[in-house]
Amino acid sequence: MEFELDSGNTAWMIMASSLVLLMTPGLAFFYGGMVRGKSVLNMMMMSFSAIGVAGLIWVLYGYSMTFGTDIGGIIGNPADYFGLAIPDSESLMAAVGVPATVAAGFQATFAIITVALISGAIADRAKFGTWLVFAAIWVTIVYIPMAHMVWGGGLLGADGITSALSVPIDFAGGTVVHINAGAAGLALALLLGRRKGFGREPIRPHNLPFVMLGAALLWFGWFGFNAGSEFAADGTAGRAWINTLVATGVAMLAWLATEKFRDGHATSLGAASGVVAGLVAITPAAAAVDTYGSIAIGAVAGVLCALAVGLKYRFGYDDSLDVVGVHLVGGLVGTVLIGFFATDNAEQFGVWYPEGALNGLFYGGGFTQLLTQIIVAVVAVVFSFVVTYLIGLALKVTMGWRVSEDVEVGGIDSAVHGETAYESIQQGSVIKEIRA
Amino acid sequence: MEFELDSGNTAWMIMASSLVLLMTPGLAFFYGGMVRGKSVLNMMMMSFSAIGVAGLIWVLYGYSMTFGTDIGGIIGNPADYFGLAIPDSESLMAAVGVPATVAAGFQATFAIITVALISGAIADRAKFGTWLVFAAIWVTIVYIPMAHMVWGGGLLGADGITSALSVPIDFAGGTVVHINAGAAGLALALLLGRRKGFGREPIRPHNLPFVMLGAALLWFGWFGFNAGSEFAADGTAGRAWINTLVATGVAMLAWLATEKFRDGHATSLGAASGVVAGLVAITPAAAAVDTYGSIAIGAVAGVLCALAVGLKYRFGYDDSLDVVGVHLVGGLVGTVLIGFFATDNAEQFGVWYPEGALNGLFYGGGFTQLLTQIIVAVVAVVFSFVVTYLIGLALKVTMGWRVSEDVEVGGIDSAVHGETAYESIQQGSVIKEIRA
Amino acid sequence: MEFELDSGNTAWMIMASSLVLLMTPGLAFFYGGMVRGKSVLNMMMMSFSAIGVAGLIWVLYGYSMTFGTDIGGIIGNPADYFGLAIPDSESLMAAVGVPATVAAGFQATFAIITVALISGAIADRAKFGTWLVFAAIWVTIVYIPMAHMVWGGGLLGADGITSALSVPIDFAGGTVVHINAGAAGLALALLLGRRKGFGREPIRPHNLPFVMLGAALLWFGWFGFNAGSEFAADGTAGRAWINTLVATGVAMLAWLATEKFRDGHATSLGAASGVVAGLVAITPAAAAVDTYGSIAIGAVAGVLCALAVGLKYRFGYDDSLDVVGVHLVGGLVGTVLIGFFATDNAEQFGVWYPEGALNGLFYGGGFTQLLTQIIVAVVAVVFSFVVTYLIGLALKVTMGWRVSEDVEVGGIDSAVHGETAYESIQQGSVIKEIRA
Amino acid sequence: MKLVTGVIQPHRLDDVKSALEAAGIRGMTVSEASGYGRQKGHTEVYRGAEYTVDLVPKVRVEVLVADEDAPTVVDVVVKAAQTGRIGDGKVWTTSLDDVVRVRTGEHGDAAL
Amino acid sequence: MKLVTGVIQPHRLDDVKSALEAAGIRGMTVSEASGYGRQKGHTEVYRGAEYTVDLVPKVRVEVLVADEDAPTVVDVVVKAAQTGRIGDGKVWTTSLDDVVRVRTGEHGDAAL
Amino acid sequence: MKLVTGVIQPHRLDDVKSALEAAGIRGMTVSEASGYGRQKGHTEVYRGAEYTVDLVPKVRVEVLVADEDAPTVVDVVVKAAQTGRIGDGKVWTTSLDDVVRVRTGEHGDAAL
Ligand SMILES: Nc1ncnc2c1ncn2[C@@H]1O[C@H](COP(=O)(O)OP(=O)(O)O)[C@@H](O)[C@H]1O
Ligand SMILES: Nc1ncnc2c1ncn2[C@@H]1O[C@H](COP(=O)(O)OP(=O)(O)O)[C@@H](O)[C@H]1O
Ligand SMILES: Nc1ncnc2c1ncn2[C@@H]1O[C@H](COP(=O)(O)OP(=O)(O)O)[C@@H](O)[C@H]1O
Repeated sequence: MEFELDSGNTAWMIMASSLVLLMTPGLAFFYGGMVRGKSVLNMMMMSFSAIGVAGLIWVLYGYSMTFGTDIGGIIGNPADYFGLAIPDSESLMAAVGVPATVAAGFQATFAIITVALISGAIADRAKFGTWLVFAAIWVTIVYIPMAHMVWGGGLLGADGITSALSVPIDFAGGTVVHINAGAAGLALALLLGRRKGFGREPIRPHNLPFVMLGAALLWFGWFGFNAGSEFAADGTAGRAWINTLVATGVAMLAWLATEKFRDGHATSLGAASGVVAGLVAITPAAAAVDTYGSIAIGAVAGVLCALAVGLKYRFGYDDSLDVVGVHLVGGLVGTVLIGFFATDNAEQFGVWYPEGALNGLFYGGGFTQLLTQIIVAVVAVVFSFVVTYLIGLALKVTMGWRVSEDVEVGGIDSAVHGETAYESIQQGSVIKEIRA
Repeated sequence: MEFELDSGNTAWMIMASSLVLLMTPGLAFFYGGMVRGKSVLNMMMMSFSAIGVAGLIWVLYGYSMTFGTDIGGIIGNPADYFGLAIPDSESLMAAVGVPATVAAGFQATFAIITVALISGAIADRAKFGTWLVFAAIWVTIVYIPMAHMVWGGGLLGADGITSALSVPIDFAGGTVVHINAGAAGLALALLLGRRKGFGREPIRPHNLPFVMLGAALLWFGWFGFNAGSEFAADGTAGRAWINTLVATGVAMLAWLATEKFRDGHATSLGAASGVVAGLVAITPAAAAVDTYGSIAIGAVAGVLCALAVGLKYRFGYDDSLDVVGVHLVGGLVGTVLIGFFATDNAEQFGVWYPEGALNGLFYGGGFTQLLTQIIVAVVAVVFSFVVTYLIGLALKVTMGWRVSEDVEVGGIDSAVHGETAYESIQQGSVIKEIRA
Repeated sequence: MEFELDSGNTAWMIMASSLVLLMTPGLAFFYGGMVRGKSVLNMMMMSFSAIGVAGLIWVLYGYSMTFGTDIGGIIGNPADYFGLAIPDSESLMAAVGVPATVAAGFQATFAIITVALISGAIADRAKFGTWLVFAAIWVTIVYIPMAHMVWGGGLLGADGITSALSVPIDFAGGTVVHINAGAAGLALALLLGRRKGFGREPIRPHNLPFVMLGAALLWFGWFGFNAGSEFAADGTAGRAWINTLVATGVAMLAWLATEKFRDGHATSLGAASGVVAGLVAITPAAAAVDTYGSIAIGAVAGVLCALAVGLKYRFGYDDSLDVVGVHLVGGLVGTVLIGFFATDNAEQFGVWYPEGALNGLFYGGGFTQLLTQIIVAVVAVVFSFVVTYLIGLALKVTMGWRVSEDVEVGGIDSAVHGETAYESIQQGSVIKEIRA
Repeated sequence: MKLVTGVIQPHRLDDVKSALEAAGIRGMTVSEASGYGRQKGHTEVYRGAEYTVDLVPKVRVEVLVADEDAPTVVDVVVKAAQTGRIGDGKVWTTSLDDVVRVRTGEHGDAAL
Repeated sequence: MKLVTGVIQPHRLDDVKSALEAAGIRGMTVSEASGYGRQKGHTEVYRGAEYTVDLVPKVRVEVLVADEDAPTVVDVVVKAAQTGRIGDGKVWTTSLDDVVRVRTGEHGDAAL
Repeated sequence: MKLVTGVIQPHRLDDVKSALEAAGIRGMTVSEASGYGRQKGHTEVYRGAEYTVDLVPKVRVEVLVADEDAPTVVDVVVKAAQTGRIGDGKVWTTSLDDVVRVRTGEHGDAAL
């Protein structure tokens, strides 16, 4: 088929790609503000480095291994488009007139942010070198297969394991990104163990405005993430945009209400957390539900995630920045609630409706879609958790994951990165050596 | 009429919507940096919560009440598009091929930022609960009617009270957003009264780089605000973009010059303030004036606003972050100066010229347009001030507006939100309770 | 020729312009975080003020002097489009359906950021007034001629001094922006001399997260800078986007590896610096190389710039924030490496290939393109350095460049701008005077 | 010479400064401190984990004075810092062996 | 009255606080400090320039006590702050002429 | 033992540190302070409201020494901190009842 460029859709997808890329530095601030001042740089470095590592892998074999010719429903053929040699006619978004380079760039940003999300589970204590190696392996054998299975025509797609039931709906990455990162975070949190003083000493955020800044950049970038997943500039992208606004706002209010009711204070950390919880939950459903559905998903996600972040204390795993409580739980909420709220009323609400999918339970579609969603979610959780645990274990016995307790107490920034985030009276007196 | 999608215009409007949404967190930093460290979180929360409250109202009845069938020239019919059920053929931007969902999203962001702007007038001392209720009521009975009157075919539109004279020009919201928020801020500042130490103790910005960051994000987002108000990606949007660059830069330099001349120092707070003053003033005129007009508007706004921020001391109202001095004054400057600089020279400058409007006084159009602009501005000030004052008064006698003086002195963040913005030696010793 | 609007390309160019404008505040944070807390505001003011000064000049005569009818291959005719009176048919981007106002706006942002970049070389010690005057003169007699020579059909363009060899390739501004700013920075660093304690006392960054924030905003904006330089939303823009992602990520990793190997620590300042080095180097080559070429350029830039930042200590010039080490060196790396990696394989990689240019040495094009690139680079360095030095010298003997040593030690923020960046116990006791 | 040290409420600093000036004391050294005592701290909650912050912000004021002025200075500081509410702080006096003015090297009362 | 001053490792502050409470001491003043001594600092590198940071974070704890309690308090602080590793810090005692409670103006032991 | 306390210009800290080392003093405690005295502060303006900031940044240096070393140390600090300009600060000496090294529990001069 001849490729015909649509400059409007292409303009939107280039911007959407830029927006999604901005999410990773945004995450660096969301996470970095939440840790103590002595480890903020390390936290941010885990996100920034993910752009380099995952980005490089993506352009070499990642894209091809995700969207190349299917191999056993698990991965695509790495050779097909190695080095991003893709004729526009074979562009993933050729149907809407978006060139191959743009399509490949958009997809790259998803791989990047997903890896970065995991780092929140291992704050303050992970060896930077081990993290870099983990990131490379994880993208290759967890993210890419998952993305292929869901979006590349694999086992979790239209003709996958649920084909007898219905077509699973994951508009922008509830399974591929959030359930995936959340389950991986849980695996690493268990493997690395708790920080000194976890659950006893206060480990408070060192800079809450940075957390707010991170949440703001994430929200802004997420419009590209969700509305961009339509691959075109149309009414459906607009619906995804609207839902990304409303579900998120409602989740923020819901989280604040939960806090006010339970703790007596509506906190800014709660607002920022609610924002992210809402964004996570609406992701898979972004264009599959109407205004009411998005309000409901936001409300449920806000309340459940606000409660879920406490689980780590109850079960004693140190998921430091709540990757599980926010991304795993939020991703499950969104993925499953699609089974209740999916609707095909495109005429009135501009929603998107994948060929062969069914309406949700509350929209007259019965239980089939719900069941489909649950199956996909469960498979995703299991796959991600198991494989990640094995990768983490292998690295634990080889490179090792934890820095020494002294380093953890003294601050990972100065020990590992040879820097401190902020100027202070404790400063070098004279330059000892200049390496030039 | 059949709806025909224009992917280019739609791409631009989706992006413009995202840009305008980013302005509200930007405002959170612009305002948050200006208050003391003990109340920065509360300041930011007022902006963030506005996204949730105004966003929810907008998608339910707000859009419909603004752009639905006119009722008495004051509001639209809430039932028409309740829940954003809008066929694309009835999209506000159908004429330029932009779907209903995108149009509704773009407009939502305007309602949000307008409410958030008001919070600057009541920094450091307002009950958070009262603010949330105020935001909901204000959007409903002040913002929506104003927006309908100006943009929804109401009393301040083409066929409104000035129809005998000329068509009022408010390209992107000088009246609806800035005069509106400014007059409302004045009403609340008077109702809430002064902070302890106002005009005597120094109440300095706690973090000026945050103020600069806020100004930068506002400027960036404002390109979506002004150029997006064209609803299309064309030369007029480009003109609005250029004017938003130039008028703003000139206003910054003008504010700095005023400070240098008067105080002996050109400050960064002045630069950031000048940026916002310029953005406010050029908003209504963005595509209605040529290069010279925008330079003039920027210069006048920079000087006048730099002088106006002092009025609160002279008259003794504690408009803490100068919503009046910057938004009311800046909004009036822009709205009125259109009467001098409006031009129809589209051929050379790509300006926009509403059917039936006239050139400004300096462009051979006589006094008619000027008079028209003044009338609209005055009506907007009065309407907004009066209704806001009544809402504020009702809340004062019911929920109450002020936190206790102890809370004000000790810091509203810790007392109201149970948080402090930055880590310090004053930290909890051990976790008292975990609510999980 | 009749102008025919392409809303898609226009949508992208309006966004790209906004993105590039955001780079200057981004730079304010990248630079501002790197200086000490007592001079961060001055550092940021140099960037912000550049928007006002360069922006104003641009809309008056700058655009016309760059893209107006050629005069001696050095400049364009200032009268042609004075005040941005440009019919769309004569739009710089008319061929791709982008209106004149949008084209002029996009180009304005380049002039602005280029001036701002220079300020990094004179941190902590320059008179603000002298800086403003310098900015105005420099844009006029250095930036504009350089831009005209390279992009306006001048001496460094297709029919310029290298016409006998090949067509020079500078896709997005390696010579016009980075070599130009880098050489200018060197000139000023030499003219202003060293800061007190340079090379002896530690002058550490006061806020590294701000440096990371700056790097993030620069990267985000740079997508508009590079992909926008295609002037259209197509596959070539996508290629520029991909290369801007990959080369940058690789440069970051390369800088970190260099540090780890040499200093034993991979620092966050190194990550941020590597990001900028990669962005600089890929700029001229953005759409002229394939995936492998961009990886190579990123790697070389990361390593060389990491080593180059030490030169100032060896040669004793105080290029405070390494404008030379990052922008001059990075710009040269990119410009010269094009001579090795330029390729015309548009079919597979969507690269752009200027009429008459040749493939690079490694792509079978021989040495001609390499030679062409080197000649252009050398001419650019010499022109920029010499003229800038003369401007700087003239200002030194007239207005003077340096603040007093007391001011430098005590902090330029409080002395020059009458502000301090952060609230502290050292605060005014009572308001002395209110100027209203 | 004596050193009079006061740990007081931050918002009283200005009044203390003015009071000292009024009493003819031309110098002092100020630093930030945190206090722990009868005065209650506040509570903070981060994602459901609640802490009591029992350290409250204080300011330390140090004044070098001639022996004979010590009682007056103590008095002045106490009066100026007093709000009558829990948390007002403490003021104490220490005897010094010697004081030197760095600039001139002067010793004793001349250094004040 | 005596003033017992301790310069200790920041992460021991909580234990010292609890220990003092256990010993019936209801107040103290805390402030941030940096120490220089046997304990090694760390190294920082910024764009190739390496610095040794030889000041290490410490916390100053000041406790006003009645003469007879001084030795016990010193003991309590030392024990609670001790990790046995270089950098644990110092504790010293000074005699005071007088202590006043700002809130009430009470002098001497009554002020504690 | 004595405690020598100096309040000096921040940018003299390094020289004082080196001078003490040269004089064989292996330890000190440093903290941030603000000074008020003859030295003028600066002016700040925020949106037209002008304040005089009369507190200027200083650094406090505390050195524990054996009685006999006190005078020398005072001398060393004064010399190293001196610029001869207003604002150089003060140095004073206090007698201590006792000093303890937390790590070992050693008392007296052994603790230094
Ligand atoms: N024993 C003590 N030693 C040192 N400082 C003390 C002591 N007791 C109180 N303080 C200081 O005095 C401040 C006020 O003491 P507090 O008991 O809260 O109220 P009050 O002094 O009015 O009874 C405390 O915050 C602390 O800084
Ligand atoms: N002579 C001194 N004067 C003042 N403070 C000192 C002195 N020596 C040590 N200190 C303080 O005690 C802290 C610990 O001292 P150090 O020599 O590092 O270990 P230790 O006391 O265990 O031998 C130092 O960081 C410093 O704050
Ligand atoms: N009476 C005092 N008590 C305590 N500190 C003082 C006193 N006088 C001066 N200082 C400290 O000494 C510093 C320098 O004093 P100043 O009068 O400014 O200059 P100089 O000491 O050179 O005459 C002040 O900033 C303050 O920190």
